[in-house]
Amino acid sequence: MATIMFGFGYGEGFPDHSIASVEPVGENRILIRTSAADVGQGIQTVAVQIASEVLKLDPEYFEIVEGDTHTTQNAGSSSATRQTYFTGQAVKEAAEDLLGNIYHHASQEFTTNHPEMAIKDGRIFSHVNSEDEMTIWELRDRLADRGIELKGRGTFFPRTYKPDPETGQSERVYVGYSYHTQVVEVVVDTVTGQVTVEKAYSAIDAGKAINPAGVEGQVEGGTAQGLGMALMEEQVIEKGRTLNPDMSRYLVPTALDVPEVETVIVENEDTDGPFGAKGIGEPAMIATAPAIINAIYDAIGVRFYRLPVTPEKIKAALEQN
Amino acid sequence: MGTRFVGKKVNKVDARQKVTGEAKYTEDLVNDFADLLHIRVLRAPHPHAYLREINVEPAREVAGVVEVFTAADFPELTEFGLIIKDQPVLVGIDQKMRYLGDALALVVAETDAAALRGRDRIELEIEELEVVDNPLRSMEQDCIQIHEDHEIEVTHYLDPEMCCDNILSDNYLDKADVKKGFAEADLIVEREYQTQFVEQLPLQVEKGIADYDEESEEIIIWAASQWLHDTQADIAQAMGVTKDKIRIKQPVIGGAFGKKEDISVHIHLALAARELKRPVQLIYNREESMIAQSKRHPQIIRHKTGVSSEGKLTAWQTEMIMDTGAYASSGPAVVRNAMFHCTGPYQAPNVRAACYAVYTNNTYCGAMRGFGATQMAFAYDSQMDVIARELGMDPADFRMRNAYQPGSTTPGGEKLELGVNVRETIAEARRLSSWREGDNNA
Amino acid sequence: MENSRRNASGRPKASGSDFEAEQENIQELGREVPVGSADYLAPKSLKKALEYRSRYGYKAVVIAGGTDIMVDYFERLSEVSSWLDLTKIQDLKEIKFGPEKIRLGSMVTHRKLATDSRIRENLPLLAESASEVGAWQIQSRGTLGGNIVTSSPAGDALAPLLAYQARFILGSVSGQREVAAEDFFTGPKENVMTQEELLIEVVIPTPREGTLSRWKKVGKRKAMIISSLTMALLLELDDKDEITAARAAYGAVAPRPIRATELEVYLTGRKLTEISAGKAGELAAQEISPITDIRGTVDFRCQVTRDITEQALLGFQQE
Amino acid sequence: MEITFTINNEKRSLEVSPHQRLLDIIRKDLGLTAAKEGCGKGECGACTVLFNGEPVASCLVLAPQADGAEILTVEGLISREGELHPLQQAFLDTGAVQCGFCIPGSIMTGYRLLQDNPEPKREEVRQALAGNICRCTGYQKIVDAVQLAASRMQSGGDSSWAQDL
Repeated sequence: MATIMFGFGYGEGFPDHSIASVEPVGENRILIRTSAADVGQGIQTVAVQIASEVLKLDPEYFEIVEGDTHTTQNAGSSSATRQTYFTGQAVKEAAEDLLGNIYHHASQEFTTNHPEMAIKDGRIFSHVNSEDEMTIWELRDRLADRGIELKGRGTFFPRTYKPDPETGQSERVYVGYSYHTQVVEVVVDTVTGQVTVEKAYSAIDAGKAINPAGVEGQVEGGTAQGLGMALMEEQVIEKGRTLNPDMSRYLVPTALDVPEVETVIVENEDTDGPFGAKGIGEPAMIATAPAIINAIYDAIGVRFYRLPVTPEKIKAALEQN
Repeated sequence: MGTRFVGKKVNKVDARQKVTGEAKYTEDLVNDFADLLHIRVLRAPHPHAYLREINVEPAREVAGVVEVFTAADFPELTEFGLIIKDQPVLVGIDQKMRYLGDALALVVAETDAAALRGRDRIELEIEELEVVDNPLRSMEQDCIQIHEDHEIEVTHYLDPEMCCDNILSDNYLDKADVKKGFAEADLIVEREYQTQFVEQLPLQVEKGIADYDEESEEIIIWAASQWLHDTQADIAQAMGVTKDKIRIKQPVIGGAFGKKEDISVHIHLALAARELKRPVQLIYNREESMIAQSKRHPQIIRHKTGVSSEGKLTAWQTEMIMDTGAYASSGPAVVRNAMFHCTGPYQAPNVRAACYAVYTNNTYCGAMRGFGATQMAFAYDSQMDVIARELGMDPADFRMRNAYQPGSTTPGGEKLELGVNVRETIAEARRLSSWREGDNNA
Repeated sequence: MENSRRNASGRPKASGSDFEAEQENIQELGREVPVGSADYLAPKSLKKALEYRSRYGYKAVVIAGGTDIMVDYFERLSEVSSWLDLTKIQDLKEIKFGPEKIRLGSMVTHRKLATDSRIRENLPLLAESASEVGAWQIQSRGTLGGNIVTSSPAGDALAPLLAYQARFILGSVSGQREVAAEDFFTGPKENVMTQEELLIEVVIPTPREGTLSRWKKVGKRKAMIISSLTMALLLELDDKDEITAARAAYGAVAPRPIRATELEVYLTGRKLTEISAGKAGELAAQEISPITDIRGTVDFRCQVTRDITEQALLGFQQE
Repeated sequence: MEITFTINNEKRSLEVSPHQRLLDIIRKDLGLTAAKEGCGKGECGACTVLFNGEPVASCLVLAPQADGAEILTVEGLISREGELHPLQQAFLDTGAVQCGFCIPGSIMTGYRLLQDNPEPKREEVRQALAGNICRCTGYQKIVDAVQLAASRMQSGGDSSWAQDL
């Protein structure tokens, strides 16, 4: 077992923000502009889900601009477990800004006021007068004729504070913390020294999982990387020279090395992030290495202090006992 | 909260393109360019040496080689780096190569084979220096200084003999009174943990294409970056141009895990495209990627922990020395991230920590998933397990007894109020795994 | 036999300088390569292949499965002046089961060995070892002959071939010769083949019924892994449970695949139930001469050789 | 030299050199960029295609060796109408795709597995896919995807597949 925490965002008073915009384009599309890099973790999907939720419009309607320094604004890095929290919230605010603008301008078209209006599936309508109805894109065109751009912008810029250089003390070091506990079952083959991780159980604190399959995917992939770090991965550098610069000697786990992971997502919707979400990308992997090392101790009574714990180290330790 | 899309099963928006092969990763764009030139980088033959002479003429004679660039061609270049600008774009004459990934020359050719042949014909004269491959060696009095003009005033010495010339950054925590905490302890456990160089190993290595627009004088780069605008700033700064002249377009990214935060192909591509006014590609192979780009920092972590016989932590002291390799990259931030996580999710009323990032001649280290906190977690959660066993307590109960709750304070002195759900994760993992019965409110 | 320790495929060692040395060596041999010669030769008949082999020698790089040679020439394909591709020769892909002998063409793939039911039944050591070579992609291409001629001490097929007392048929334009597996390997990536010869066939005496065998591959990962060590253990028993023949072969624990003869002597003539498995393990560990490399230390290889041998014999005793 | 082969059910002739690999001609000459190069040494599986019906690392096949061969890549799994193969759809529906770089290779191996074994157990899927390294997913959802596709294909499913999960 291991329990870990992770403070996400850059923290320590370092300026940290994300800017996004959301606008109707073409015939029936909504374009989300963000420079957040989707390295596979799924920030684009998260952004679409959030904007969908706010605008009550199916994800099919959305597209995301291709990352480009000249057509997007700073979203910060896809690192520090920050994109769901930062860009997610920036997109949420942008979508809300667009929604506000839609209500504002449509209410003028309908000569009614917001509480009497609603939006669904791209249509804006009035509860008072059923003839008052138009699509977001029709509204956009009407406004364009008057030189008004229909668009929403959002910036999320939560603060942290620089710690004292001598003591490291600060009233807020990170924007938030995620937690993860993982239990693993291992079998140690005392003949070959090989450790098999048979099963992993994870409870991860996500605040709110915007995309539950995505959270599971992070935990499963994180477990594989943590397993690699615990048991097999090491770039061997001697006198500055790498001795294993290829994938037959630098070993990452294959499908046969990785356990099935059972994940439960703890959701308390208790952050300033979008819908109460926290970041989980890094905390998803961190618990695995210590969990495996602790489980090996449980299995054979040997404590390992240096990673990775290769079959050779297991065998040498068993030989000593 | 009643939601329609958030928290629901929604297929990933980019997945369809990825299962059909339509998704365009950098290398998939090469077919879009006619007469694309190929770059190969000549890298340092020795991890620590002065470059005394370089003769690129034999490379120029290779059929198909268009141009060979060295530092002499770009006197305006300055160093780059994510936090501290300490990494040369190209090592010049009488300058130092500090690890095997340092670039000495760029060979640009009509074909990749010609670029390779050209690269292998470049002649060098170097003056070899001591290779420092261990941070502990790096901190010895008689050790050579790796960055000649690096200066630092270290506040606290781990031992009076410690030499600071190669220390990149020193960092400290001091919460409440750690001495008092140890005095109150019934048991004190001291252990040293060590972690290794880990390679992020995204399936896609570093690759890029660049083109030059003569009219706007804009250099357009297609290459993966985890932070477009920061990469743009780093390139522009090193080249001495304004940011608007560097335009990066983000292709689909084949994994990153921290490895694509640093500059890799970008500046070399930009220089070649601008000088030759032709589109160029630079595609690393796996070996080059592993040697030239960042690693996870190896850390030596010493934890000293005081605990009462009831199983409550009273004091926690951490010393950590981290090998940052030849260049700073994210090192100054990684070391701090590790430090602020030194007790993990456990309430320690008294904490002290001293953490150092140290230069060596190893491949430089940078960002990787967990950013220092991964190594630290191995150490603190092993430490918790060691203590639980010594106390004869169930490890889950022991964790539960010390886990944060609202109102707890972190080593950084931050009072936790929102979203302190660690106890719930312990209880849930315990339930899920049918862990031995225990006290979930311990 | 001039130049007999040279690898038959003419592959260079890892560094470029070895390759150059090899090129020079070829010129010394004075074998003229015809101007305008084809750079890719893919004969359909063995006869033609042997002719090419005779004409080009090491100048033509032989491809069996390509799973090793293509790695050796990564980013340097353009340095190869000609290739001799054996994959189009159907005759070399055949498997023939006779009452006395099983004959395997050198171009039989690992995949074929791993999945063919008669191989699995008759030569389980070979089938199991083939199923653990790399992964499916490698097994589809990699061949038995390639594994043999590459002669890496870690080659997965090699210990089983020694245990089965396989004999290799080497052919050249001037005829054929037969070499016992044990005599074929001379060192790491070295064997007795000349640059005139190609490996044609592997001949294995059909194992008797009641033969017990145990294959074990130990590596640092569960798939896609070059072995840290391999073991192929084979016992022939009579109806009184007495061991009439024992062959214990090991890979990656010496410069070439080896048989642990002292262990075999100890086992032979004893009743299976009377053997001390622990002693057998110790004997095996004494006979190997491993090195420390990225795939394992000397200590690890000795300890594991000892323990897998012991485990295998305990397993036999329980059966 | 000129070679002729069939790729994705289409007969093609191509001028190739023995300095090229099968992967090079698929990606460059034919512009089919689904198969990826992750290592160039047969160590990662990202370049997996079916070659005469078997999964191979196309970085380890010399281009001229493709003469007369039958090749299938992920591009060839999509129907003429642009409909995804059930296995591709299953990768979408299980969330098996993260960065996606290994996915075309994994799909090809999975596709070949289902030909031999229409109802593979999880362990059998893992065994088959052991040569396709994925650094993102931890393989679990990839195994899910292969099994989901298997069950949909067994039940002779229809377009409502996408709703099953």
